[in-house]
Amino acid sequence: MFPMLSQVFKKIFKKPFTNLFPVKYAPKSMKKFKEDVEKKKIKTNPPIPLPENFRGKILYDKEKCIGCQLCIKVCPPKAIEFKKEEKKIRIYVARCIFCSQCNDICPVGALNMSSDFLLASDNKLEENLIVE
Amino acid sequence: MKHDYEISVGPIHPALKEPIMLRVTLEGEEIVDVDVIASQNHRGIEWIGMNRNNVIQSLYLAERICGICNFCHPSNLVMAIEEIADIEPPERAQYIRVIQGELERIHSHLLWAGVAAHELGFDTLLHYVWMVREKVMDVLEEVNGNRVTKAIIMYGGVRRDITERHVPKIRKMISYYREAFGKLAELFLEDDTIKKRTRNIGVLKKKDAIKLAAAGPTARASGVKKDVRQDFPYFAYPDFDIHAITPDELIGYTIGDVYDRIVVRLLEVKQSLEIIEEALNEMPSGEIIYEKKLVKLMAKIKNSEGEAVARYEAPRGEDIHYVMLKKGYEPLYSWKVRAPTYINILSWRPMLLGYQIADIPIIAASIDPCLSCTNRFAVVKNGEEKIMSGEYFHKLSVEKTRRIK
Amino acid sequence: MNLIQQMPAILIGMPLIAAFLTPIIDRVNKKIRNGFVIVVLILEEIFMITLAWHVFTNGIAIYTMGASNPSIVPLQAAVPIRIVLEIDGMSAFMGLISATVCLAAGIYSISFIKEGNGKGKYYTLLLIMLVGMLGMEFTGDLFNLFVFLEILSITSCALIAYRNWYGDAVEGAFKYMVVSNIAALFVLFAIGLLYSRYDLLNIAAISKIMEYGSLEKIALVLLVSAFAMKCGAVPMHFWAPDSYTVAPAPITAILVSASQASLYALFRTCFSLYGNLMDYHSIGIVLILFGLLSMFIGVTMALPQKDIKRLMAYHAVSQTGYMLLGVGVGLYLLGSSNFNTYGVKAMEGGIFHIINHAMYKGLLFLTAGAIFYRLKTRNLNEMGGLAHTMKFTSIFFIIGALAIAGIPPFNGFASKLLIYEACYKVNPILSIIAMLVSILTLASFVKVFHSAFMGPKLHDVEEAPKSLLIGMGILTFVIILFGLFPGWVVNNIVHPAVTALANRIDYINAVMGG
Amino acid sequence: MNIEETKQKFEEAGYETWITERIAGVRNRVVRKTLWIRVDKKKIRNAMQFFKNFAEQYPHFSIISCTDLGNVVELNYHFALGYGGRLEEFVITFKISLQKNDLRIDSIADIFPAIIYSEREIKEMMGIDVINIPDGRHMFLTKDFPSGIYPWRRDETGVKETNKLYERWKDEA
Amino acid sequence: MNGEFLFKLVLESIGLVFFSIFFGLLFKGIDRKLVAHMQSRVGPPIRQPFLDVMKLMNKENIVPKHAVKWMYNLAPLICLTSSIIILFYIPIGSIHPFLEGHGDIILILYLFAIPSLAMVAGGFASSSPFATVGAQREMVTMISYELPLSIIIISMVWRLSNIGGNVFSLQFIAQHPLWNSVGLLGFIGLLFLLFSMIIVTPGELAKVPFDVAEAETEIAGGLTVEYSGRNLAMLYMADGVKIFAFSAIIVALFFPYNISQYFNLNSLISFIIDFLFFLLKVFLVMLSSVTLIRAGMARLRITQVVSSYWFTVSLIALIGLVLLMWDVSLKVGW
Amino acid sequence: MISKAFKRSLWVFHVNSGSCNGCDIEVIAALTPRYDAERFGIKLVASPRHADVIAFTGPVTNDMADKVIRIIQQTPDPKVIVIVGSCGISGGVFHESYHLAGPIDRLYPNAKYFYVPGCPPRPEAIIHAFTKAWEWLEEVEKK
Ligand code: SF4
Ligand code: SF4
Ligand code: SF4
Ligand code: SF4
Ligand code: SF4
Ligand code: SF4
Ligand code: SF4
Ligand code: SF4
Repeated sequence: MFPMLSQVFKKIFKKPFTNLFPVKYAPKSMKKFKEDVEKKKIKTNPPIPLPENFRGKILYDKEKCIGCQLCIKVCPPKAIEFKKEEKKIRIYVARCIFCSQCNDICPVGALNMSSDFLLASDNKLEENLIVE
Repeated sequence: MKHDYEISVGPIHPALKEPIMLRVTLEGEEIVDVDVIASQNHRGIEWIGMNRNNVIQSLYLAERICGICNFCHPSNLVMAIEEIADIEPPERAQYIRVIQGELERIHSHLLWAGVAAHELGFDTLLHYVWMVREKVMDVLEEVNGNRVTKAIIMYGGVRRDITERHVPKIRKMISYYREAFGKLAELFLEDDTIKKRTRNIGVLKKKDAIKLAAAGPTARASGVKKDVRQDFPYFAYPDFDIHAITPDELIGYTIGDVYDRIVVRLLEVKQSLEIIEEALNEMPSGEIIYEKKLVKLMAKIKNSEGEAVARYEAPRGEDIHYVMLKKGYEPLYSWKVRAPTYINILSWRPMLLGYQIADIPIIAASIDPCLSCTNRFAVVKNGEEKIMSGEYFHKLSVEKTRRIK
Repeated sequence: MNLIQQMPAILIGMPLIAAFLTPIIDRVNKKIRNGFVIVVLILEEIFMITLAWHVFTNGIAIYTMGASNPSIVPLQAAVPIRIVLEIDGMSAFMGLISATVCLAAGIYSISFIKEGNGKGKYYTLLLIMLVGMLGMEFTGDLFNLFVFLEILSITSCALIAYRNWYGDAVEGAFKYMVVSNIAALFVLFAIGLLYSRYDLLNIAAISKIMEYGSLEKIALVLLVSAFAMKCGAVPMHFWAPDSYTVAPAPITAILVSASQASLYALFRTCFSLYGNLMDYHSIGIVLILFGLLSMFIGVTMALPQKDIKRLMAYHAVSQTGYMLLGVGVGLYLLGSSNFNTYGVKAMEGGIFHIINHAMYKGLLFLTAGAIFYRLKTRNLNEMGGLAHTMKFTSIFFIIGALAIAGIPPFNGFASKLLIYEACYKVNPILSIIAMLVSILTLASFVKVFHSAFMGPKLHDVEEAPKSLLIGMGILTFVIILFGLFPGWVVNNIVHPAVTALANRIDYINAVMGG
Repeated sequence: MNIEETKQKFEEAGYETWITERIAGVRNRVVRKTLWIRVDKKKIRNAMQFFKNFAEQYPHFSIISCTDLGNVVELNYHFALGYGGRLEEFVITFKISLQKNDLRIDSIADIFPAIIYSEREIKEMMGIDVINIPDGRHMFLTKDFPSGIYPWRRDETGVKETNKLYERWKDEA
Repeated sequence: MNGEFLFKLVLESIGLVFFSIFFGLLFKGIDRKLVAHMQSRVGPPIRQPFLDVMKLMNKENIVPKHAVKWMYNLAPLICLTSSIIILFYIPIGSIHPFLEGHGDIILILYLFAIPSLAMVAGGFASSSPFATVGAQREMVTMISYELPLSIIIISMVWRLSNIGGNVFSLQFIAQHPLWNSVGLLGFIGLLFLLFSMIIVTPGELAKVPFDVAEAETEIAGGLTVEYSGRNLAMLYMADGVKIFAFSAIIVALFFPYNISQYFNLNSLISFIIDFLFFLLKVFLVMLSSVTLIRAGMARLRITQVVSSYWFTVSLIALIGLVLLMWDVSLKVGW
Repeated sequence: MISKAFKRSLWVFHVNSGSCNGCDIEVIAALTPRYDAERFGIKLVASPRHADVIAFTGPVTNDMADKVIRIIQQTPDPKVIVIVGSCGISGGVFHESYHLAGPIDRLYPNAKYFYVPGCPPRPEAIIHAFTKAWEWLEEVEKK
């Protein structure tokens, strides 16, 4: 009849499935919490483990880049800008769709995907979100 | 209080995650007329693909026609272009594509099951199903580097291999779901409240399903044995013994109601598990892509000409792309996408008539509408006004804020 | 001379005289006429309260027409020879209702009834209606009862047809007339029967020597059916919606208490005339059944109505059921050992409900009238959004609706509670049905509330004029007062009425002596 | 009824037909076939009626695709037949060319009701006048869409300018 | 009435208001936490409802353009106060009800209608089509559960009246637990009544599976769609208070036992023990009649709500009544 | 004035203004047992009137532009807007189509925006955005 009822009842006594990232409940003060974390006073719970080839924020090895602009050609959202003077590129993470297509095409392997994914910000052009 | 009135469901309504509008005429609580107004979610994808993008960019664009089955649209595009440019993907790639497609089906059907439970006001089941679903999400992330968008398929093959490292994880997932299946089936199919809300609700007769060209689980739940993987196989599907699943397999008869649609989707999850397992066992070794050098690949495609129709059995039904290439023209010359929902929403009318407001969400959801692929083109004023419109709203809002201050 | 002693005569005489003066003053000045009528009605109310107070504290008041000491009935061989008014607790109680409703309706009419359509006549008739009601309630004489009943019927009829420029008004009046005449014939026939047997017309006198033979049984059936017909209980309810709907709202409000006068006559017949002579057990069951049927049929008929007054009229039928149920249970238990525990309570409930119903149903009809006054329609589908502007009217409506649905803290709750509390002892199902009907009533009024007052602003109307508001306010005041102090009301007003009804012997002795 | 028989039927009826093929599968290699049929625009209703009558199965309508080829607009009516059997299905596409100066075609919504959305779509997107269309309202475009602009066109009536707000997303502080 | 008495009255009322809001929110928090655990989640902290209310109180209070303003603003207030007033009539632990009166059990039944009515009025007043549909549904639900509810109450009262006394007083009912005085049949009958009462609860409190009036997927939250800020906070608190009050009524009707008499304790401690025991009972009732059901079932359609209440649940309650009557007649026969 | 409770009780109204559903499912995923945003007092509500946070996914199509603005206006102050996904922030793959009205923060500039880059972002990243929002609310509170 109601198979869920017994399920639900049993679940009360079971450990929740939740991954407690970053902490169990909201702290009273987020700022203080951050400070405490920095001072290592509080331990935060890690996010769910990332796989090896996770596609996070892009990494750019400026030294390696030869300015061939192939990455710009394939980038679906046109997130990459060519800096003419330097013959280098600039990538806007707020535009990037994390497809890693540019990594594949770059002839010198100057581009890579990191595992950095906590990118939320109130400024879409902040330093952290521009790779050059 | 019994006079007719109209309500619009959407474009922003909790029951329809995507913007679309159902204009429903009611008498009391009973539905007497339905009209679908689809003009809210158009992003001009076909236009972008035909005018602005090169083929590689369009691949990722196709992936974002819909984020839920983000494998079916690029696959279709790839299949069509492979046919035109005569590219033969390696065998291993074909198997990997099958596995990816079936993983996607599992995640999509489970997602749907959760949403359906939510529409029925059964949030516990939503949570339960989505909890179970995390397993396949983990596998997808493991294999593809992102939980949702796969970015895996490429003209002539796939971009990443399924390696030894992945296989045990996938096998573990399969046994996990085999175990969970019994429980899921019990929770969905034996619960009285769910039965009450879905049995004999939103019935689509077999005759209507055929006439209105319903596709996928919607058609199969009405007893139409139709599945592109069986009828018109692609990738490595001819190697597998796939049959179209109809509800009578489990319960002995077919009504064509919402309940039957649940049955079909649950059984398909099971079927997908078997396909994945077989594919893992039989996977040939070798290359995974026809041409490693992307620049060369692009050049080859650019120099091809012709047209092709590709079909794919997406989780929601048959997805079709028609593509035409012109020599030397970098974007696609012609691109037409027929997403499953596009054709399935025709079935809403016969399903909804005569039922109640309370049934709208579950009936609407029962075809698993992924409207982001269907609602496409919409308002374009003439050139100047187009640019205006954005600025115009901008101005409006600035004024409003000023007034508040 | 003691003024209190003369009060019964004044109460009946004053409006009668005023009624004849009104057309004359009407010629002189309309404003003065209005003032005159209102002053008369206010005086009536005051006198009525005084009289009632007197009766409640000192017992039955007797007034013998033309006697030197009206309080003493001259007897001749145990036969009262003059016309006797006998005001016991029940009569006083009913008198209070009539006077209050008429006062509210009178004030309400100042603006509601437009000048120029014979408003003078209107007021005359209204006053005579009051006379009819009070007369029915006060008289101790069967024939007089008949006479006042006729006066009441004829004036009501005329007032129902007052707006004769609407065709259906005449039709409603016609139906009312047919019913009234049939009822009157029945009553007259019954009186004839009794007169031929006992050569008496005085109720107390007949009662004293009554033997319960077949003739009396026929008379009983005739009287019960006639009065039941006139009070609008199922199955003789069909006239009520028609005539209630078409009459001007204040008249409808008065009609409610007029039909209660018939109810009073019914009770008087059962309790005082026949009392425990008859098979009160079965009559009790009959009343209970009538009551249940009225309750249920009334409310189910009301639910689909689109005409606001018609809907309310069906509710009047349904509410009458409660009174019948309460009093029926009392009758059923009369004389049994349970009477004092449950029977009295049931009757208190029933009787209390009479006054409550007169108040809130009167109020509801008046609010319907206020809507009609502004919108010129009674069709619910054409209304909407009135609460935006007609704030007080909607508050009055809400109070009336909550009261009729028996939601605390309004008066309907108090009387219904008494009914539930007593009826379940006879059978739990009675209380369950009664509670269910309450909820259905609520649903029906929520529907009205929604269609008339809620939603976007559809009509650009103003609040109802002051006189309408005052009229409604008077009734609302009573509703709230009774709702807040039900205990006091039951002990001081309702209980005397119940004891008066239940104690047939006292009633007889007051006239016949020792 | 397999693809060859169907092809023959149409050829006998005087239509130009051809088949394209594509191989799928790894161990079990199968040939997937598409039948193309060229139809004169005047004969569209005949062809469809003919098709529906001789097909043993109710044809599954897929979509109408539509390409602006310069002077002509090419319409492809895609159908599928033979569904329900393993490896038995094939695609049938009816090809119709319309001259740019006479963009009119008969509606076949009475023959295949599922086609209605597609007909509404080509009407609004390509500016094709679908004669006797049972419901001529816009499908994906709003009611107030300006007439004379057709997003699928490649000529001057197509969409030329685009909203540049997303191009300038960076300019803003 | 002397001044001191009045002062005490006012003080006690204020105390009770805070008490009811506090426990209403607390139990709401517990309910949410439990449901979360049932759904394999951690869920919000138990204090979450307090945070929610505090936040709502500080939010902008928007009155929609087409709303009937006075009623729109009045409705939440009435809803909250009437919910609180209910608690004035309920015995809490060994504390006598604050207000007590003749026939208060019926009074309480009707008092429960007032918050719903206020919400209906508010829903109508907001002029949103969703709220209107929600209000209509709320009315229909109310009509539906009222039948079984009245059967339950009248049955219990009827059975009690065989004992005698002021049977319509909740305090009296609480002092004479029926379980003690019935035979086996009556016991089964009472179980039936208890069961129907548990099913009536989610309807009364607008919870799944009977939350048709607020179905968010169907009508976007129904009655409350347009409310925000302070008004929403009041509706939110009223919901909590209602959960608490209704569970407390079930406790008073069916489980009025106290445990302090089994220990030999001084009055203060036994008072506290009874109070805690009362909270425990309320918690258990809430767990079984609100939390479990709401987590374990899907929402019904409005027609199914009506039919299940009018037929299934009413039938169960009637069977309970018949069994009780039978029980009495057997006892008399012996 | 923003109370202390505000930041620990964020009610979210979720709007799809033209997305591909990828982000939408991750928003829902953030509420389901694995991530369970409700433990921070974050819950989805069905009406903008109840919301403190509006979560937008997807670029704004022309058709949705007025609705988006209306929803923002319907939401009582104080409010925060979270844009989930690259395409909502900057157009993503859909950038420069004739049918997009522009980034939400340009249509309605006078609100506080938080951005969650990703296509789609992980559910944790969405929760991370809320922690940022709290931080900001704390700052505001101090002033
Ligand atoms: S990852 Fe993709 S979107 Fe991002 S910069 Fe590289 S190509 Fe462009
Ligand atoms: S493809 Fe590589 S080398 Fe070429 S511009 Fe991009 S980053 Fe530089
Ligand atoms: S949110 Fe939904 S209900 Fe509210 S206005 Fe928008 S569409 Fe209507
Ligand atoms: S998930 Fe819940 S909150 Fe979200 S839209 Fe659906 S019903 Fe509304
Ligand atoms: S509607 Fe068609 S053209 Fe537009 S994005 Fe979707 S598939 Fe592409
Ligand atoms: S076909 Fe539907 S489900 Fe599949 S990707 Fe497109 S929108 Fe999504
Ligand atoms: S794609 Fe399907 S599941 Fe997702 S929001 Fe749309 S209808 Fe719901
Ligand atoms: S950001 Fe990416 S995943 Fe999210 S809605 Fe946009 S295209 Fe889809």
